[in-house]
Amino acid sequence: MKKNRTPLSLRVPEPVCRPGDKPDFSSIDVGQAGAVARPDVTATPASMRDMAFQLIRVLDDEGRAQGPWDPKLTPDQLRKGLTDMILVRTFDDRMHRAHRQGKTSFYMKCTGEEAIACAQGQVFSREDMGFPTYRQQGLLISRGYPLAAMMNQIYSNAADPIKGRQLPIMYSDKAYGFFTISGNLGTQYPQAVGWAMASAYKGDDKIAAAWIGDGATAEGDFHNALTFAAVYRAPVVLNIVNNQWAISSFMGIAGGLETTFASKAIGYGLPSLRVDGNDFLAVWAATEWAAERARSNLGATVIELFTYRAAQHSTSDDPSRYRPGDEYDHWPLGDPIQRLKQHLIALGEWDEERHAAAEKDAVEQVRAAGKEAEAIGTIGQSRPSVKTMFEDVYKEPDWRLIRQRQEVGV
Amino acid sequence: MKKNRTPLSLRVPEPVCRPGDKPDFSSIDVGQAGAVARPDVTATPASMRDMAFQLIRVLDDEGRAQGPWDPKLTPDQLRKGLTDMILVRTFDDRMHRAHRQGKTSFYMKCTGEEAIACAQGQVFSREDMGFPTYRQQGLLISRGYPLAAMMNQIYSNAADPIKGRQLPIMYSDKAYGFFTISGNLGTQYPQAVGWAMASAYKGDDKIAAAWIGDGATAEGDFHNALTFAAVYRAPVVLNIVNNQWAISSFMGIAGGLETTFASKAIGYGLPSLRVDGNDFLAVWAATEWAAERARSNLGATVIELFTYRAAQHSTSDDPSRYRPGDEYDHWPLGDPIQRLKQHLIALGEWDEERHAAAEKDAVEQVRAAGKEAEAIGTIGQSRPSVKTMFEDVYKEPDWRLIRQRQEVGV
Amino acid sequence: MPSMNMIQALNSALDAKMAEDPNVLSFGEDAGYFGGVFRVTDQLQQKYGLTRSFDAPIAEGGIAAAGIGMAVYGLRPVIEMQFADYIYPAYDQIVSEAAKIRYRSGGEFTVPITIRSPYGGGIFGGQTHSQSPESLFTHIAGLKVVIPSNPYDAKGLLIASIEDDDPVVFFEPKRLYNGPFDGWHDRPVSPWAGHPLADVPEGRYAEPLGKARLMREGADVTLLAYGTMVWVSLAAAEHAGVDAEVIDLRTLVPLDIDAIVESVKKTGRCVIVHEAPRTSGFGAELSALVQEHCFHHLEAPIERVTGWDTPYPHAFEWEYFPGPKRVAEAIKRAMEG
Amino acid sequence: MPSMNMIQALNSALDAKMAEDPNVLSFGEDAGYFGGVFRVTDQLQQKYGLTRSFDAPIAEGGIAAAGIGMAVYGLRPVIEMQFADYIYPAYDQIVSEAAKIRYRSGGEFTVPITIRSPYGGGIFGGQTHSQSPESLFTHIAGLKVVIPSNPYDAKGLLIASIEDDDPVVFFEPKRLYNGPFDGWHDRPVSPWAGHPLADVPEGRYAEPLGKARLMREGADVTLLAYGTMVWVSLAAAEHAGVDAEVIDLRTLVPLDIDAIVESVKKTGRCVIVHEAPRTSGFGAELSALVQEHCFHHLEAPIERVTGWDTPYPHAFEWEYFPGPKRVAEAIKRAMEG
Ligand SMILES: Cc1ncc(C[n+]2csc(CCOP(=O)(O)OP(=O)(O)O)c2C)c(N)n1
Ligand SMILES: Cc1ncc(C[n+]2csc(CCOP(=O)(O)OP(=O)(O)O)c2C)c(N)n1
Ligand SMILES: [Mg+2]
Ligand SMILES: [Mg+2]
Repeated sequence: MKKNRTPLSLRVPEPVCRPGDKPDFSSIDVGQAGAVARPDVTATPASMRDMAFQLIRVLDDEGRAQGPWDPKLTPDQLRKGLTDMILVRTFDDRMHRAHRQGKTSFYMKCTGEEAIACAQGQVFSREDMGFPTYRQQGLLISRGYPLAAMMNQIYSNAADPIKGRQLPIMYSDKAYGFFTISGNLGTQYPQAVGWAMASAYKGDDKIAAAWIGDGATAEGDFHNALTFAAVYRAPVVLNIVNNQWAISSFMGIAGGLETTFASKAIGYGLPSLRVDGNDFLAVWAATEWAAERARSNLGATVIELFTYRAAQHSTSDDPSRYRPGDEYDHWPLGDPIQRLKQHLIALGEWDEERHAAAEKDAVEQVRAAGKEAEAIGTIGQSRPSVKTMFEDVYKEPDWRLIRQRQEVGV
Repeated sequence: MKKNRTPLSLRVPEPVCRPGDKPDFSSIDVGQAGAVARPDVTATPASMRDMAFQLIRVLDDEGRAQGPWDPKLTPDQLRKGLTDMILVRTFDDRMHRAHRQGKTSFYMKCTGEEAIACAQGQVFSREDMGFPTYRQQGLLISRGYPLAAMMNQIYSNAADPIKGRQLPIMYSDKAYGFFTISGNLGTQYPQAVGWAMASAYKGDDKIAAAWIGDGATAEGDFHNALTFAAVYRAPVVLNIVNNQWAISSFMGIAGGLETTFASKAIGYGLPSLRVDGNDFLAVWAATEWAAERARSNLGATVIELFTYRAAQHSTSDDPSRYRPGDEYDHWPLGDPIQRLKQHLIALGEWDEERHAAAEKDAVEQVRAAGKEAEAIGTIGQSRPSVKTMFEDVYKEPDWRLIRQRQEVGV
Repeated sequence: MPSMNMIQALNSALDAKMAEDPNVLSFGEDAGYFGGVFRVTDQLQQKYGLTRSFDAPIAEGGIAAAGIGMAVYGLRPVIEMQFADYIYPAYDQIVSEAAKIRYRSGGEFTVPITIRSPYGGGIFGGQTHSQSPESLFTHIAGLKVVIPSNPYDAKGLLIASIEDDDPVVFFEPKRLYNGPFDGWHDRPVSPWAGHPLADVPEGRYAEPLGKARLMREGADVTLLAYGTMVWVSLAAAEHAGVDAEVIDLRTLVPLDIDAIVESVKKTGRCVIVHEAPRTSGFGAELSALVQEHCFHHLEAPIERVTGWDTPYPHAFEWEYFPGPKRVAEAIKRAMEG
Repeated sequence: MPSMNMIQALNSALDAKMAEDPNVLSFGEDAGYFGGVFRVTDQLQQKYGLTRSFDAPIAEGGIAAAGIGMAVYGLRPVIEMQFADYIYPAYDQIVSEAAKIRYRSGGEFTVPITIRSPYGGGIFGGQTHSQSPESLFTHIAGLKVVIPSNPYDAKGLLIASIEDDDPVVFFEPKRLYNGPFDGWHDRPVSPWAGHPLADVPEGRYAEPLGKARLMREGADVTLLAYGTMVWVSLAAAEHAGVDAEVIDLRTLVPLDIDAIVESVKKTGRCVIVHEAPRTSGFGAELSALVQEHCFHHLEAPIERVTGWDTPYPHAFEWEYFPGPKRVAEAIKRAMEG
């Protein structure tokens, strides 16, 4: 038996840059817009494994739509996408400020990732069920969910739709196809598969979609989701939002140096697409492909959405402690809002003036919603009735909950 | 948004044959002996993804060693392999009978899978640590572990090395590089990775090996093991024993219809080999390749060992209830003992007489060990002292255990 | 009325519900074609089709999660955990998700799932086929925990669990599958056949969750038990020659506190019996509740007879198992005060 | 002697052990370069190198399993579970493996791992950053469970845990990281600086596992608490104006039963306080033990003051949290008998 001559050593991956270093994305190959082929939705997973190692991009550097993945959206659809993204970013900024002002205990932005949920919120319908994490506020906003209701949740005030039960931003709304967000990473992923299995079991036509972060793909739930999706051919779209960071850990800690996240699908025999997540058109087209596949009873697709977490992880985080402060500026896939704006302008369907007006409108909408929510109250000023603390544990409270409620005197 | 025209339906995989059907392996492509290329151990995982979809075979139908994976073993090594396998099978048969005779409460055979542990027990050393499941008795036997000690464990008698604590066949022996078997499927897999990480952390030269069944690859532990192995480049060989059955479930329930088990490595950026598990030479060669890779600080390899569970799952099982009784006879990769025997005979290093003698010798060895163990006692006749029940819960018992022991009066 | 053992009764419960409600389906490891390693789901696939009773990958967490997703959709999945000892990979999904989804969504999403699992010792199953993890679930707000001790209740409680709109963890004492085992492991065991509680009606009926069953009326001491320990307690009472009242709790959550309190107030003495290890077992909760509710009526310390604070030791099953002798001794201690 | 808050004291414990024992290493989510979301492992990577304090994938089960494998190898890994609420994916590895490997291998393989995890409420963390799952671990034979309440103990107990040859689950009351929070959330909070128990020696020292700390001597009633509830209990005693004896259990397993029994025999009254939900919380075990050992000395029912049997509700933190008022009421009830 051979023995190694040199001693073994433990490898711990490190990002290329830490605070103080010059940002460097030279190791990342983003390919060319329009370069990746588009298989038929009926293609076998085995025939399209290479999709996991390429990047589907539609918008080129000049803002033109290129190649077979161009979803050919109408100008109205594009404009809606753009204004939705603007609204999401405006909402995020406002809520982030609200945290500084002590109006909420917590907030999480999705800055730089707006294209994902805003596009996908349109491709999936409200009858489908989305199983999001905490950075898909764009699903709600792009579907016209009342901003004030989101704020009521964030403020845990008397009108909080989920009765003050959860941390800010943990929305839940069945009517909008938005499953209750869990604080436990990953759990929603196999649940989405189960939900999709149920739709198939019933012979219905609803599909499910789920989102997970690059970091959370390491959870066992991710594995369970893909196994069950493949084995039972569940009509579900499994999105991996690879924003390259998990709080302070870079994607290498989740295995992202070794291969793409999209390639994880291969070991389950699932098809996967790897997509420029900052390209509204590419996200739309890939999602449409996967949704059609699911609706055609061909089963699940994994989509890796490659993006960058531009903001801090949450209001509790300070990214300058673990990555260069200006890293986002060097990130090659740019900003989803800027890119769609450029495209619309290139099409002659938009201009700076309309953009400025859209931004102003977004601020107005957020301000109006803020007024409405703040009139009810921000955190600590207003909250649901204390007796609701003992409700919804079970459909009906048992004697323990009744007595405990009595003890609180409510 | 498009809607599917036809209703969705739930797919539940079914094996080709059920009891009463004619066995049919026509969907399985076993390729040709010698046909698969052998990459250098320094090859990048990305360059060898196709290995996951081919089957490394060395022994052809005539028993000749073919191609680049021939490990070029000496006749002595081959004969040891053969006699080890014979001994394992003989031991299994005897213990299975012992169960019928009421000498043990439980037993599990590895019939048809002997090549795997018997070859790998030689490639890995006792200083390495094996993290087995319950079908790697060949690791112990090929290393000359006292058969009587195994029987003492199976009989839970006074000489049971693990003091009657575990179900029969849940061996544990540190000196033989054999980690305590867990009843919980899959848990050993990421533990092996941690053990390997520790060896690398210390700058030692020991590597780890782990085994998991096709069925158990669905556990979250499998995912954790591969993630950690890839991220920390752990010196570990991760074996998947694909014997196509998990109790009554065929491998399709674990996702084996969709892709190969070896392909699961791709999504972690790990190299993988897919091997004819009934071919002693192929198993040896692939294992050697992976072990050398690990010892050279190049990290982990996944090996799928393709075989067939010829016997029942355990003494509690009756496979004729869920698969054709004669399925094994039609299985294209044959019997590992017959194939190595044929090879040795083709080499002129073995003959029927010697084979018969080896079989007789194995029976003798097992009989002698049986005498020794039965002299101590079979189940119920002999057991460790009852007071040991309260030992080894902690290094030192706390007051609860002392008082509980007193209550039992021992 | 047909006489059924517990396996048949559980199978009959599933059969009854699947016949009547297309939203009821069953899956688990080996639970489809083969009908489960204990045969509880036997023939359901053959009768209701591949998609209504099927095999699952060996991934308890995935099984639970898929079941939760289905339940959220509106189905009433019954999932099988092959052994309670293997429920831990599903623990997160059960305690963080199934238990909390109704609450955290403000009542909008609900999880009417039933999680069946054979549990408990006495079958020579060693460390990983003998565990009794019920208290790990009774601690979790949002879960119900049900443990039947006989075929009649098994069917009625399983149906009630399936019909319940909250997640139910349903533990089946596997030592009782074939007969009312009383813990005298050295005496012949009796089968269910002919036992009054094995008279199981065909079709649907439900036993309410949260109601204990009085198994034996008595004046001197209250024995609280569930699962296999109900029969051990009955045997122990006889062995001790004490006029014990034996209460089968049947559901641990919700607990029939009134039945417990009433009985202990009457007898003034209480012995609690379970197979799980002593420390932080459900007996601790019962003991705390009894002394909180009956302090001034107690004439002797509450006794707990439990598994030891060790893993389940294969060779020492009967030293570990709280058999009638140990229970009888505790009864005597309780009587002496 | 430097004054340290709990974070600094825990960091100092790791520093001391890593300096002296090359087999000690630390890893967890965000625990490497960044030093942990609560900064407990701050600067350890910078000081001891990349392989001795590093980040881990978001896979609590993998972290536990890797740690177990390392411990089996002979290292003394200290792993961090970012929040106790996220420990459940690791539950199987902890309870089926870490806890049982010594036993099932006949003592041949051992798992000297320390599993650190911030736990408990009072930080407005909502359902999934506030849980107190200690009783889910005290039920498991083979595990030790440690919960410090102050910087001095945090360091000494963490060092003892690392040096212990058995697996230790080490819960850190995150509400105490920066000060001895007494539960009066509407009053100014005091920092650790200047507190006698924040006088933390540099270098190695160990506090033995299994020894409680008497926080306040008293004659009238015994308060049993751990973690944040120690400070709440002290505040409650003062609020109630009762001469209470307050015992900080410090380790739940092994438990200092003698200290508990001695105190309750002296006072005849007992109030148990914990943050976890009431049903099957560790208070149940304590209550059962106290009545078993002190039945004839008890002058009043043992009281439990606990979290409610609900998930942890974000907006109702202070109604859920067992604050000094609720504890004081329980003390009064115990005094009245
Ligand atoms: C089970 C679990 N473990 C740990 C955490 C703590 N945590 C919250 S967010 C986060 C990082 C997640 O990163 P990623 O999945 O990449 O999502 P992103 O924040 O980048 O969108 C961690 C570790 C958690 N919420 N749940
Ligand atoms: C966590 C867990 N779940 C379920 C079981 C029950 N069980 C024991 S063996 C087995 C089948 C394993 O099949 P496979 O992994 O293919 O291994 P094989 O028996 O074929 O060698 C099952 C389900 C278990 N032991 N542990
Ligand atoms: Mg991320
Ligand atoms: Mg198998």
